[in-house]
Amino acid sequence: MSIDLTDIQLSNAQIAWRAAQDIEDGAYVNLGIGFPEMVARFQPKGHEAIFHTENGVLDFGRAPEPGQEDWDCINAGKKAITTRPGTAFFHHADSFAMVRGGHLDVAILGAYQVAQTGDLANWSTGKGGVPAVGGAMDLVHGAKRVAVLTDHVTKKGQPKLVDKCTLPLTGVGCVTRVYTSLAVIDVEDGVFVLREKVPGISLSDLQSLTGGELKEASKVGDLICPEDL
Amino acid sequence: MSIDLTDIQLSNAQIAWRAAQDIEDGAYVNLGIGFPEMVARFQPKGHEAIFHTENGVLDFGRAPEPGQEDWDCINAGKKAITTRPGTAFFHHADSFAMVRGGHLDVAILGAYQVAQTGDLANWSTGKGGVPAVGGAMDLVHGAKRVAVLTDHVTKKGQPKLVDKCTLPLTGVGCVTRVYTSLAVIDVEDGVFVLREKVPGISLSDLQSLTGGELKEASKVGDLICPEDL
Amino acid sequence: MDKTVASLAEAVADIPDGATVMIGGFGGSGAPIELIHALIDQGAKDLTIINNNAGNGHVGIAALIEQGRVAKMICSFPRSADPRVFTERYLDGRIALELVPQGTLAERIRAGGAGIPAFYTPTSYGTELAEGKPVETFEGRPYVQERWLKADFALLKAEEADPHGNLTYRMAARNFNPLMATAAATTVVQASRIVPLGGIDPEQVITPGIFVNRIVQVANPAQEEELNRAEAVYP
Amino acid sequence: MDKTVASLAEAVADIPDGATVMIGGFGGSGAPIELIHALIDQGAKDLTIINNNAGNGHVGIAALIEQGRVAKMICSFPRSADPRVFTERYLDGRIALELVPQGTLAERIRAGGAGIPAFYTPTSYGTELAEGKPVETFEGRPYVQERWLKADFALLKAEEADPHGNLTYRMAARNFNPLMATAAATTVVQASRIVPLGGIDPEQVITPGIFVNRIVQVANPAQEEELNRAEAVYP
Repeated sequence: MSIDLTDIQLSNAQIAWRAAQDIEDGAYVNLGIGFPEMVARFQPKGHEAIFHTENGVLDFGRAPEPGQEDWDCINAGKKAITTRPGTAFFHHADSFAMVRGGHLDVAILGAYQVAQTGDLANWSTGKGGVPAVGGAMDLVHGAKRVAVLTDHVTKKGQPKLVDKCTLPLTGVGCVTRVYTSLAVIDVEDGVFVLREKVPGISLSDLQSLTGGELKEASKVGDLICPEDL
Repeated sequence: MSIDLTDIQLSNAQIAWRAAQDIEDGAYVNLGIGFPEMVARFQPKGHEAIFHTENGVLDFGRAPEPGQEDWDCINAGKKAITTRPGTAFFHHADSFAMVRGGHLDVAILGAYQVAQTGDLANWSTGKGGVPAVGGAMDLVHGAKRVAVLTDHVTKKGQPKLVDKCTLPLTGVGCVTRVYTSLAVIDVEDGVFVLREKVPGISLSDLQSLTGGELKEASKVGDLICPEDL
Repeated sequence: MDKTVASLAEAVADIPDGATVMIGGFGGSGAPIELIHALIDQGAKDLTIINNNAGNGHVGIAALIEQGRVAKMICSFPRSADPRVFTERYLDGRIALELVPQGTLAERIRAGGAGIPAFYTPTSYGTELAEGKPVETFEGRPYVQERWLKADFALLKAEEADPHGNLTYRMAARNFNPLMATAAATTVVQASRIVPLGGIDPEQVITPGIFVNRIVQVANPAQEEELNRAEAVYP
Repeated sequence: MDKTVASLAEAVADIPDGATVMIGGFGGSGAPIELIHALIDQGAKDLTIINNNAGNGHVGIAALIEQGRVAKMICSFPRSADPRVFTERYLDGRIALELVPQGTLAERIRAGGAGIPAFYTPTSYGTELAEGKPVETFEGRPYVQERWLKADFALLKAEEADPHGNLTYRMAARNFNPLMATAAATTVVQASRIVPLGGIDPEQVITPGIFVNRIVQVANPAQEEELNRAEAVYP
């Protein structure tokens, strides 16, 4: 596990860019707090996704300029957002009716661990402290497609894609695609299926960094992202 | 049962008038389709109830003049109503959240039969035909107080206040007060308690026209209504 | 993204035989008469229709029933000023009826749209409409378990729509329309006015566009009540 | 009928020790800071507070907790920019926490207001937050049974109110406020503007007055986010 990933792994922005390429024009999308929020910046030309935030805003605009914030107009991460033509406000029960009722096309979340069964752990390190779940457990069982953005391994080099999650679960069998710093991997019938990998890593090295079985798709593409991200 | 009630029984308008006297100022009230709708006309001076209709209007105004109807502005009986300062529109789920959630102070309905247990039968004669229930089953289990307006006996002279309903039930143990053409009767602990009766009928005659036990309240008042209704 | 379609015919073109279709409205208020008539013209049959009522006179849902295209009605109140079309077929056994209390009907549709497969309600407890349904006691009071209701299509009437499908309604014409928008796989809306994106204040959107698939403009929609007073018959 | 009361103190005067109190807002957006501070001044203790969060900095809910007045929080996300007040007390065992997924929290409150004692949701199935809850399978998929949530009081923030209690909200400050309005025995609202009856278009009422008991005007309400950026402390 002492492979040096420094020069080959993708940045968070690059992972977000790759995930953005799969979002269809007109899709309704919820982006998790933090790193997944970057996906909004990288929509392919001519594509326009519509973003939902749990606290009751659909089709919102970009962040305001510093100093221009209106703190009644925020997203689920409590960051200031703006309205744009098409924006709608609604209450929390209507917002989660959208989520739970299967009306979102894609939810993109971060992860501590993803299992080859599609189980996700992303809300608790299980170490004590103050537990906080927010809307993650609703999103993973609501959106038509649940994708995860994550480093391929932890800071200590441990696999984040595992055969079975050891951390407290957010949801069971919910993740369908994982965008990592090294690969694009689908969860299918209880195994990880490798769709794309960064060119600088061998298959065997990638497997060694992945808990659980990594099956090759019939064609494994090169995962190439713009370098200036 | 061959008592001639012609000269002593109250008119529908008088029954509605009597029921209206018990509605507190500021009460939220739902009036059933037909005869109960008349209650709105007879609010005591200085009292202003707020009326709810199942199809999504609160605090509506009077019927428009003939020819002035807007058929998008109707009540549950599909009669034209009007807005007034304070009116609110909302959808059917919010409307029945008001009903089922216990937010109405009073619901006033018609009846085929009321049992001494508070059971109500008012939606089906059980004879075949096309059954239709509307919002009655929701109203009887939602409002804080469920009152019934009814003739004391059927057109054939049979009691409508009974020990046990023989017609299909609308709700179980839900009615708390009955305003009849002859009396005001509460349902308490499984018996009918006589609060008021029209002066022209004896207690024994009233009992003979009532199925189920009719217990006298400690003080039985005279049921006297304006004569010009 | 523009959800506008050019014609009523296009809006309902893919509704198949056997489909379950929610139709907005309470009586004539909020009833999408033009979409219903387009569905009559389109020809789909063996439909299950979900509406509060079961048609009035010889237009709208009554006309759809009269054309023999409805296998089953799910409604709370199959009665109206002129309910003959439904009544005759129901008494002949030519159309099925699932009778649902009005608040339960509204809540089942909301549940369908909100991903809630079942819920408990006090409504109908102890009555024949609760027969066969699970009963559970919470805090000492008995409740009936009811299931969600979903549809293949919803046909709705709105006042304003923007190209993303944000909607407003007109007065009590709101009724079941916003609920049904959430509970159908494909939601089709006739709007009296299609306004540009941004033409509806974000605070005043009643149905957010996420629930809407197609919009067609019907600038001066018919009012069922007025059609019936004029003794209209469709087709 | 006029539901207006003259002062914040009067609005919260009868909240007893041990009460369950829903407080609107998501973070600082829609948080009724002035009502919360009035509750601090009023003195009630052993409170159970229902809010999405558990306070930020040293104002609002955080200040209520810091004054030792909260026995239990029911929330989805007890974390914020500065969560120290809650965190320290929680880790010391001085305050209890019922953690509820955000959508389930919203739906439980709606259910409380709508007379639905229990419902099924896919959320939390297979996780530790579902432990001990009934599970039932519908259409081949497992769901967790959740119960309604009600309160003795709700403290809410609105934009406009009329004397009957019809309310509007401001942008995303809507969040939990309209739900909590329905689920409390006594709903107390601070509004930035009290307008005459008829001052709110019937189409634009978000919370109909039937759900509201008391209104108090707070013309220029504090924004929690700005108080915290200024490192404000209450009292």
